[in-house]
Amino acid sequence: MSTLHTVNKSPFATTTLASCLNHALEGDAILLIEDGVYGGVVGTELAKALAAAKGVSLYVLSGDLTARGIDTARLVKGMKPIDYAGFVALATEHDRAQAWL
Amino acid sequence: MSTLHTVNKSPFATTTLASCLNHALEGDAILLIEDGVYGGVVGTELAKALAAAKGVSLYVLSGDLTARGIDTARLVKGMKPIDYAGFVALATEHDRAQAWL
Amino acid sequence: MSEIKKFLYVNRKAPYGTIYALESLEVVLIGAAFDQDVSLAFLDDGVFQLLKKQDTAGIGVKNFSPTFRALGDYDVTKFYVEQESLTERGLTADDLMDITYEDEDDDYEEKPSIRVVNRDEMAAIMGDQDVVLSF
Amino acid sequence: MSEIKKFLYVNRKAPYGTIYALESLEVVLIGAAFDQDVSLAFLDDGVFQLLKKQDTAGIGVKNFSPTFRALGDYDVTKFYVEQESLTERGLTADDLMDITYEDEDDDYEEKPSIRVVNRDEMAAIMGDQDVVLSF
Amino acid sequence: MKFGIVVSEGPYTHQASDTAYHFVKAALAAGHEVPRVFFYHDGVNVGTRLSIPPQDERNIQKNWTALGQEHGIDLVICIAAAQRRGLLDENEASRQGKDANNIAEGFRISGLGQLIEMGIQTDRLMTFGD
Amino acid sequence: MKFGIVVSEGPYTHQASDTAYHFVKAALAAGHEVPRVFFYHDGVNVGTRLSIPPQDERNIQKNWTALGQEHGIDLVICIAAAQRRGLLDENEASRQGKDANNIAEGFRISGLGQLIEMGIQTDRLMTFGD
Repeated sequence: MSTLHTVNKSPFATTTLASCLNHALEGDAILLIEDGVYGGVVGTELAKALAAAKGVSLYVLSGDLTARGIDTARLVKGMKPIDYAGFVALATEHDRAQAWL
Repeated sequence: MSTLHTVNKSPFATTTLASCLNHALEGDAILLIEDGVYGGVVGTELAKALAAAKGVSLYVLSGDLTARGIDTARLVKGMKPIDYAGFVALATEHDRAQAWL
Repeated sequence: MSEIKKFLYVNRKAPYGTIYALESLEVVLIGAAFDQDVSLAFLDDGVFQLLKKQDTAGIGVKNFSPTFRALGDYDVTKFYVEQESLTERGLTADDLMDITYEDEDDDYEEKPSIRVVNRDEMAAIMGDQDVVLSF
Repeated sequence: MSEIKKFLYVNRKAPYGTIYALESLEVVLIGAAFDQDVSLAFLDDGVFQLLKKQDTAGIGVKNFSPTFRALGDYDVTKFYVEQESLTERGLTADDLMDITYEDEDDDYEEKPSIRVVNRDEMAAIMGDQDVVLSF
Repeated sequence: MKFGIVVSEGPYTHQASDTAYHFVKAALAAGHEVPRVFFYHDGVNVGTRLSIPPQDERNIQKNWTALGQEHGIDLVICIAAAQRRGLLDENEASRQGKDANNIAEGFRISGLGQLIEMGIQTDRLMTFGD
Repeated sequence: MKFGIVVSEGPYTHQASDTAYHFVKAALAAGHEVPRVFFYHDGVNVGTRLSIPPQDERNIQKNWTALGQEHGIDLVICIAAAQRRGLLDENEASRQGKDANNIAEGFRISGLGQLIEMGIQTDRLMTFGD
């Protein structure tokens, strides 16, 4: 039993990603989409919190990342870019999806 | 020359009030409206930042405060509740209005 | 449709500034007719929805907070409120409305619907659902 | 209307997730025809609007970032970008597009439109306007 | 003093159009002028006549129409924002080959220049949005 | 696997309706079923046929209509949310005494029960909103 969490807001503008991180359980996955992808960039205070999320898999939607001009080389370590097909696959692999709006 | 800043978002959900506080100048006024009024409640981390805003007058729109069930007795020290007429007066007393959206 | 699923309504937004809280409540009311296992989660700014003494006359918007108190009659009796969210906002459980239901399995005794839980408990509740509706 | 006012467009939101950045740019383009003293402020998530190499093909949304580079032709030449906002987001000025204008008062020399300022300077710029449009 | 007003979020969805309405009423009551209100972004949706709010709720469109007519306020809906969002007047509908229009009485559709002009011609520009 | 989809923000204003569209296309391409998409909050505005996006932009309504027709997806607009926001079909318009309607082809207006039913009858509920 595990959850796919989606976060679509910039972590610099809202506290949404922080709240998601506070509630993700071991075995869960967090997928950053839309403006949420900015949270995946290295070198920020937030990146440290992401790195500290133990047992949670981190993903980012590549189309949203590329749209915003962010190279995958800048992603925090362990964060995996996926496409929409990968998003669908993640949704099937977890028992439920929770959108952090 | 001074500015009336309006903040309409909860400071617990967004970084808007923090950014406003970072850019308000001495002689300016900050008016909390809509969901922004939650920022006026004592006993939070944020209340300390508000108390530290030197030379900036703090106001809150009373209709929005009452709507949300917050008693004026809970406001941080120095924050003044005003009605819509007071809002209009503030807008005339300052040289410009800047909405922090 | 005999299957019973666990439905969680996640409320993370303040009332009145935006419509999410009101339109979430409208789903809960309709959803109550479907005999599913319903829970409501209030965390982050969602805890503001349950504050006592909301009075919207001054802003010309409908006060929908009394509707929460009626939910017990629709067998919606599990309101999970996160302690940490209250504390961060300078609030305590005493600031929340009294919301109760009559427990038909216990001689219709009146019981509180609001259950204050800590963050880990909230995370566990979220992780034990079939359907999560986010508002 | 011979009076010239100082107009500041404040951009605090990221592009694509919401429409504010695009619709702000549309106002700037129309506003350029009015011969006012125009400045653009990019702070908080607004700095993301100016990132290089935006490529929206994968999300089916129009990439409007090249339009910023055309603003010099409309005499919109003052792009104030806040250093602290960049730093907090793990960015530097090198991550921003090259946006230039030809200075007609200086033999049409090509000059950078982007001026990175610190937070205090940004606050002072905001406090020196006649009209502030927020997006 | 002359106030210019920008409303940039949708009715019911966001409180902005309510706050702006109360501000304008208070400004007029204090003897100020409000020559124009400019509806931008989702604010254009304030101007649809097809809205049917619940009986026990305020009618945001009708409130604005009445206030505008009583005080001669120019209620302008941005054409670019309106087209994207499906808010049309009769002229636009016919020009674009659409079989219906939905603009409410008292509102008119015009360009973004009306926003800039409002900024130039008023003493204070107030923005209500999200 | 059966996916139920909730779209809860307006087209163009927010990326949610785009992301949901790409997700649904990918799910169908992978052999999954998407029996219904439920449009709630400002998401109901996806279903207006009066929208006129710029020539060089995607047409969100037409994309959904085409996808729905190609794959037999039930595109449901919430009636309560739609009434507030001025989104009507012919029946509703006539019942409410409105002189126009604006719903697009391929969408239908129905109650919130359709959302709950979708949650019960699908394997995964995905929400795209703000």
